[in-house]
Amino acid sequence: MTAEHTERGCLDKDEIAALVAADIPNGAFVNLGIGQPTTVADHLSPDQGVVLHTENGMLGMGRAAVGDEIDPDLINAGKVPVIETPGASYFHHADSFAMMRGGHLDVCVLGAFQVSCTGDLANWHTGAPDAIPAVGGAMDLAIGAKQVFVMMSLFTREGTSKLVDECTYPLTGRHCVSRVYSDHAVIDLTPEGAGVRATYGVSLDELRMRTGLDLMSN
Amino acid sequence: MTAEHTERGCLDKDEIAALVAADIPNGAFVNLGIGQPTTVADHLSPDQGVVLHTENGMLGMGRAAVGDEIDPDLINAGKVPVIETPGASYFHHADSFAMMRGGHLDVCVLGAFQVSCTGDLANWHTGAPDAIPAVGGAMDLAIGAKQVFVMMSLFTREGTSKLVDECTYPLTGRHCVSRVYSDHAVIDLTPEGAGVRATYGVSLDELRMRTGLDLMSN
Amino acid sequence: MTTAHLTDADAAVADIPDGATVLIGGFGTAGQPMELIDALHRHGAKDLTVVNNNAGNGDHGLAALLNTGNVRKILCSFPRQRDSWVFDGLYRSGKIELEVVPQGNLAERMRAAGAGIGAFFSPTGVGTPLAEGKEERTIDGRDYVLEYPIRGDFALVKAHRADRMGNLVYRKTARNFGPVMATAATTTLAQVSDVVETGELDPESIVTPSIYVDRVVHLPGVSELAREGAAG
Amino acid sequence: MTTAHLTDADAAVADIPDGATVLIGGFGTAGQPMELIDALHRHGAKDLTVVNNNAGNGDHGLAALLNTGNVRKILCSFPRQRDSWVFDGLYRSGKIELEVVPQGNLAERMRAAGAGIGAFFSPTGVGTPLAEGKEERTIDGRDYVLEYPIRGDFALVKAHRADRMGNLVYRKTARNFGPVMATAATTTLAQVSDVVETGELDPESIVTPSIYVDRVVHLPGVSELAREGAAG
Repeated sequence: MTAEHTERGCLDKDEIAALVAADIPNGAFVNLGIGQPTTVADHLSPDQGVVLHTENGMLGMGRAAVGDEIDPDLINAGKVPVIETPGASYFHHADSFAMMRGGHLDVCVLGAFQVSCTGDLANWHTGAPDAIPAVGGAMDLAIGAKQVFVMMSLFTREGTSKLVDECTYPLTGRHCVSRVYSDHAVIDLTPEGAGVRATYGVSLDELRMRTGLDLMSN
Repeated sequence: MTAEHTERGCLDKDEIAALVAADIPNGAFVNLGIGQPTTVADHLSPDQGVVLHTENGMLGMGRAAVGDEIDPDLINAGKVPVIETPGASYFHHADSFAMMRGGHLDVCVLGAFQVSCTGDLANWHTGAPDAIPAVGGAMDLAIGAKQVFVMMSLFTREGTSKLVDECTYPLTGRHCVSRVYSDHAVIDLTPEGAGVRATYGVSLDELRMRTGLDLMSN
Repeated sequence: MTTAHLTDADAAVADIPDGATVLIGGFGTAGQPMELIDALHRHGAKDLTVVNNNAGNGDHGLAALLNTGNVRKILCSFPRQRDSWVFDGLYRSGKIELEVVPQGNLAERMRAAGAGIGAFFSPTGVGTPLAEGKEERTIDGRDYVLEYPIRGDFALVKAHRADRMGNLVYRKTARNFGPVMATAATTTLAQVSDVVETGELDPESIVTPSIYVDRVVHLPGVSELAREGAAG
Repeated sequence: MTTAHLTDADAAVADIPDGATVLIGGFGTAGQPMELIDALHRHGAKDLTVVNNNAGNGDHGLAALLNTGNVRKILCSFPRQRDSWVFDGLYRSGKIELEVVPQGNLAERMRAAGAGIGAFFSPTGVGTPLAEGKEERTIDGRDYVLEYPIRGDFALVKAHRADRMGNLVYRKTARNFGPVMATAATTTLAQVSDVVETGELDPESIVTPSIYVDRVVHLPGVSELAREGAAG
């Protein structure tokens, strides 16, 4: 049964990040993508014992470095200086992506332009013909963990659903997203389609109408 | 022109090892196979600065360990305890064989049952139907260096040539041997055939007769 | 997930089921997790597939596991040794299945399993009996055979030292297959002789990060004894 | 063969010919061999193919090399950045060829080159525009695309410290592509800020063995200055 939270408004970004953080299992190895996913780290409690991976070659990444902590040799995938936590380890790029590709991370958290109900992800390219293609680690991250969570607003500024039957933007990966955390709902994605775990500020029926999607109740 | 040393007898094993050692370039990275090839190390001068690789995960392998030097965690591919030389490094099996397969070693020295004039190698299996197959690193070593040298007696005890037009024993590798160092001759092998660099105790013509091979003069 | 710490080898292997594929580290005795192998033998799981460089020596360890008929199939590079009589007997009487794999392909196939590679073209073994029936391809003028990953349900490895978090370092050539097998198995057990607090291992020198280690089995004294024995 | 030691970046790159493929280490500025890139720019080799994670930032380093038209083609994962105006202009005017490669495939393709692997099946990129025209295959129920090695004629990397023999260690996340590129090039140049005597690096902690290092370019003070600059 979907938990419908209609008594409140939709989630803000901070609340989305907190929800994601709460759903990360204790002791999990996690990669937080550049941008909004990075903010999940602020909501992880030390008790969770979550170990952060950064694809540029480190497990045990800590928070952003400040002042004298800043070391140009110690940065995250967004090229922001970070600190090292006890038990950290360094490895080269081939080993780091082997760790992702091999399915050893428990969770990756990513942003998205579009996600399909069966878990296809589009988050690297708007499809604009004059855009310079640049993928970075997006396609590796998309298939790089046991579970891939997407954080996004459910609708574009124009009100179009970013959860879709078929992505119209160029794909980053096929059938790779396990769950979407959005302002209006948390939605599980499987080859059988999208199942809504919870809504925020809208009912499930409203959500079905606004997205035009055949959403199941999970 | 073949250097024909008919004024002397054929080479003994020690002399073969010394010849191989003398032909290893200064500063070369070298893997010496189990058995007779191992004895090449005794003829390498420190001035040559040769660095020995052992496929069980080490560069900079030293001589056999004696007395208190013996450490069960520090062995060569023949499982003999060895010592570490300054500048040595350790790595795991996948990295070690990547180093060989990638062609980074300068020379591998191996033994053989048979070698063909175009460089095919047979050194892992006699073809006896009841033999238990066991290849170890032989096939990896056969293709694991810029140059592969074989050390062997040129004839079996029955007088049959071990250098052949086509190997009758199961192959270890195709077109992989660059040169054979034997008791009777040193012979370069190329896709065009066998060229004799030097003979010992026999003339080139005698060698052609005894092997029945179309040997070129190099 | 969080690495478990145990001091009882029997408890560590107790959930290895019949039919499991078990990767066992070591090259000769260096890096061989002897105590975990003995525990697996006592545990008695049947119908195992074992991956190891060899096929057991003498009557102990892996040889004992073979001898009691617990192993259905072995993948290794070099089964035939001076003292591999247990394996030899089983093989000749058709009681064990053998897949001989060139040592570098064995390592790379496990590396592929750990790295999520579906298959790879290797130049090793081309034109030999061990490539028979395998897909061949010429790429850039060189011949290759297609090799597939070897995955383990469990890996039993021996490292030198672990921290509380499960990061591992090895010792000299005892490193060998350990770090590769740790990446290739669903559940990895590492026997170590020494455990230190998290933060005491140099982050630049950790060979197997804790993400690959499910259980650390702390057996103090084991490797020290072995060393004294051999040196004495 | 024996690793050469130099202190002159210009001399170190002087034999890089027109048309060479040059692998350049670094992720952002971490591990970027800035002085070797600048030397390559002064050297003036033309028609280069460059492999780097990015396509130059600002007006210096790799961007400067692009700007003077020395680079025919670039392989990278992320060319488009806030300050990649030099590349952007060249690309839009059709003056540079671009192959965008997912970052992990980029690393693995160089690893394959160094490891003698002819090609490998990667799950990354399947079903995306970057897999178009590539061979696909389903193995054990998962889809893969076939990826080929990327080999360099030269690699320019930055390490932290070398010994006289040419063994290298890196520093923190500046390790990134360096160890992989060192294996994938015919000739590898490593710029380091520190050189120690052979035997002073711990054999267990050496990341790039000297076999992969042809020239060590000792530029003391460079990385220290960078660190002070950033921290100040």
